[in-house]
Amino acid sequence: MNIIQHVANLLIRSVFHADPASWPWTWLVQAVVIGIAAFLAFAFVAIFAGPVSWIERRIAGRIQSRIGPNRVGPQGVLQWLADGVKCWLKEDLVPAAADRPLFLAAPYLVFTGMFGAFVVLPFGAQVVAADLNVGILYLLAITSLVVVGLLMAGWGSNSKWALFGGVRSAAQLVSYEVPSAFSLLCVVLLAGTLSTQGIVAAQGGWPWDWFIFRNPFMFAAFFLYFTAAIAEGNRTPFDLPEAESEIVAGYNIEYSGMRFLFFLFAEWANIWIMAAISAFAFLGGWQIPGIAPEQIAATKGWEFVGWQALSWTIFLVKATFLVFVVIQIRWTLPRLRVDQLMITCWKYLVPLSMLMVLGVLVLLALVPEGGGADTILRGAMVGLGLAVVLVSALRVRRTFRVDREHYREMEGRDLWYPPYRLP
Amino acid sequence: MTDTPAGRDPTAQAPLCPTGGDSAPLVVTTRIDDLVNWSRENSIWYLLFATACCGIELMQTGGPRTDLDRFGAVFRSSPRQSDLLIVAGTITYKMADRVRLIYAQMAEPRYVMAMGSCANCGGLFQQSYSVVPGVDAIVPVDIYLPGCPPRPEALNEAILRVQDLMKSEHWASRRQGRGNP
Amino acid sequence: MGFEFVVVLLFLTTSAVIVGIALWLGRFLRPRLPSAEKASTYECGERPIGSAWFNFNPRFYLFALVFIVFDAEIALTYPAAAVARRWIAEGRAWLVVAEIVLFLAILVAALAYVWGKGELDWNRDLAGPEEMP
Amino acid sequence: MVPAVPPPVRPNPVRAYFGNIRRAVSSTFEGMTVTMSWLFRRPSTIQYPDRTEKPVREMLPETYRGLLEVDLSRCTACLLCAKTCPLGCISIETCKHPDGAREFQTFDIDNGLCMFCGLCAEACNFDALAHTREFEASVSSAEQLTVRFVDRPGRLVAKAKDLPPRRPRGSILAALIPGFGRRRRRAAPPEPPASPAPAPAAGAEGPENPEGTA
Repeated sequence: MNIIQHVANLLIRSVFHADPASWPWTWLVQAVVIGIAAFLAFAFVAIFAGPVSWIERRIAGRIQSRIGPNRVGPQGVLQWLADGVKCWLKEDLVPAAADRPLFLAAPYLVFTGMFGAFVVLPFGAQVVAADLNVGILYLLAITSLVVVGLLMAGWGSNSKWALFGGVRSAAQLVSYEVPSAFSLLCVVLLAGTLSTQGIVAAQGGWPWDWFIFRNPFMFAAFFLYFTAAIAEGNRTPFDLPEAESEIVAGYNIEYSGMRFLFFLFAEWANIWIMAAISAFAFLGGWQIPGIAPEQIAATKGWEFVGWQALSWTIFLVKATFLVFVVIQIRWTLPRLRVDQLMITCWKYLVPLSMLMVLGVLVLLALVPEGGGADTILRGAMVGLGLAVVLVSALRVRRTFRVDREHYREMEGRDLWYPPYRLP
Repeated sequence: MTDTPAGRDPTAQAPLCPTGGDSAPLVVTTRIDDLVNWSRENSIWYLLFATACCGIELMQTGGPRTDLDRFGAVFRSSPRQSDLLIVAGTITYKMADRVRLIYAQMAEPRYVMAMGSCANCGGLFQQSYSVVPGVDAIVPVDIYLPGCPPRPEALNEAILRVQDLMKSEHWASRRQGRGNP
Repeated sequence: MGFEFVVVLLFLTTSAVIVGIALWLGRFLRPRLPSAEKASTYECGERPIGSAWFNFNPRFYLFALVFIVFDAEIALTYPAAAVARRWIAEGRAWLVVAEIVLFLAILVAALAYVWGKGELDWNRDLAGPEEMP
Repeated sequence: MVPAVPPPVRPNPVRAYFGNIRRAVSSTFEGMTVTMSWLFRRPSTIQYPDRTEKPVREMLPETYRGLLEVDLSRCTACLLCAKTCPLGCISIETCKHPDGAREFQTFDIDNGLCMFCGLCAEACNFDALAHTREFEASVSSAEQLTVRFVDRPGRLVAKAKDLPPRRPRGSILAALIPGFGRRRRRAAPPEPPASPAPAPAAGAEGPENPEGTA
């Protein structure tokens, strides 16, 4: 039974002292509860998307050896609020030449497409707004609504820059839909269900239970999905729809004030969504190590709430870590050219992700789950994951040390500006 | 200090946006003003508009040493989304029409800063047949920043002065705007 | 299951309503000073020449077509993938493997065809080199 | 006939394909580690205006040419600076007194026009006109761009024989324009024990009696 029905029934029993099954106003209470849930989700998006923009600017600052916003509130945490209020109070312009209905409707579609994905995201044990049995298909479908919105914005603006931004984004998003769908197909093969909660339930709390470490093909599929997801979120290095050097601001060039803010809003929230999808499809979602979901469901009272909170935290930590990776990729890699973008998708990601589907399928048929070969594969993949983490940590340390030597050399020099800051 | 130009004293400046004096300063209005001005002054998105060497300093100001992002000031490439037009460089008569159009296409509230001698009064090219002697002839300028070109820190200070300008405004009167050029 | 889709519908409605309310409330707060120049299309300070609704590169169209083929195939593969695990457990592994491999083979053939025709190269000379002046 | 340039070697397409994948992965990995290492370093930003160890003005190089200032007590009104200026941003007017001395009418420097080339300061024989290290000069109206150095009527032109010592650079501008040191007052040192006071509070007490030098 759905958590929303649970809450509604609880309300009806405790507040109205009626039987939910026969009471005539059950549907109304349920609708109100859904509305509250949607509003909570919106609050989550707002509260998340705002600070993420601040975090991104701070991280970008550190990567570029500057600071980033640090004046508004303590360390600048309220920067997003200032930006939001200012954009809200800014004039709203509609070009005279624009296709007015399309132009005005585009932010709605973009925002709705982004927001609809939150319905099926499994935040914690039993906590999902609607556990659709076609969850993954629904995710792929509803996020495509963003493409329609961007295309409408680009076409409706009647500006050459916006038009090219719009069609580029459409071409890019539909192209990268293919490898991301193939990568998620691997997950569906392993989980045997399309429901998002089912996918999480098919994994476990420990890393060797995660799908990413199931076999080498899943390991590769994770990175393929992550790349495609970055491209679908219009993030650098795939942010061609808004490449300033070529098409000024892309599809949103004619938008000002609040309407523009909704595009930004959807962009930030999209990072979160793709990180969350990667987290629940490949990284075990909210699964708590050592505790089976059935054990959580069996607990009562505050213990239940405690486990719930823990599962939420685990999911949020995983997703936030991936958000951080996305941000770091943005400030690391240069933007691709449009032909490189298409070649990357169709000549590299699509064949490779097909190969991964085939590999996962063959391994699924040949290697029985829980057998010796399965254990060896999982162990090897966890080892590989650890090795990647370790090697990257060592590389970071080496880069850091080499540069510190350079800084040390500069330290004694007589410079008119303050000497280089030592790391 | 009778003869000294007292104009630089911020306290001596006339109120930039007369309220019309029709109502007593209500607490609520002040609070709204505080919030609105706070959000505006901490989120100055400036337009990428650089025509000459001042543009190099403008880019430099966004760089690591003088990080404008600390004040929430980032560049936007579309005038629809930017609050501040920094005219950074020489404006020729041919360019003047573009500057005016770009200013016209900015969304209210909008501010203009003339950066460097060329934008202030034509500067080095004042006698030239092709250079506009001062960008204030074509768009209303809020802040003049001398320098040829100004240091990044000087631009930073000018941004702070734009913040002061925003602080002194009233939301209700700013809503009427200052008209189109 | 119907209830789940009601939830989806209400979520989507709520988000649209939130956007609408935010924009509608802003109408009373934001300045509004329209002018003919302000409503003109921004083209980096130039006055726009003609409409932006013109013919653009047909590459976009080709990619859209290729995508539709792929996406339809993938959507059809998902149900097969969802039952793959159960069928393998039931001992009908060959059936589901053959089914998905068939789907993949169609796509590989399509991709190979498109690739071989050079349709995946963005910078393709549509007129052909010898017809260029 | 052997071609002078050998035909380009075409790489094996299959090897090139997998080589591309390998390079994409390795270069992304390399880049990620580099940017990650930057997260552990201190940013090199100088937090103008108020979070610097010392005012930015004092960090500028010796040869930095900031706003012009003139010490009228050393100025003989020889007009060399005005004639040297390529732009004519210095305007000096004097008039004769009945007793033979000369009196300043105007000594204006148009900062908006000035291009900070330093020719006028070089031409000045008495070290009266000099560049300071002030750069905080943004104003909100075009008239304020001109700095008028004649602070009171009846200011006499100095005689080259007996010149008072040059007042410290920047002090004249600071005294002349009360709002000028605004940013300086905000520039407080982050930790108090190092320096006793933020700065000699220019302009905080208003102009400190310019007549004393006449």
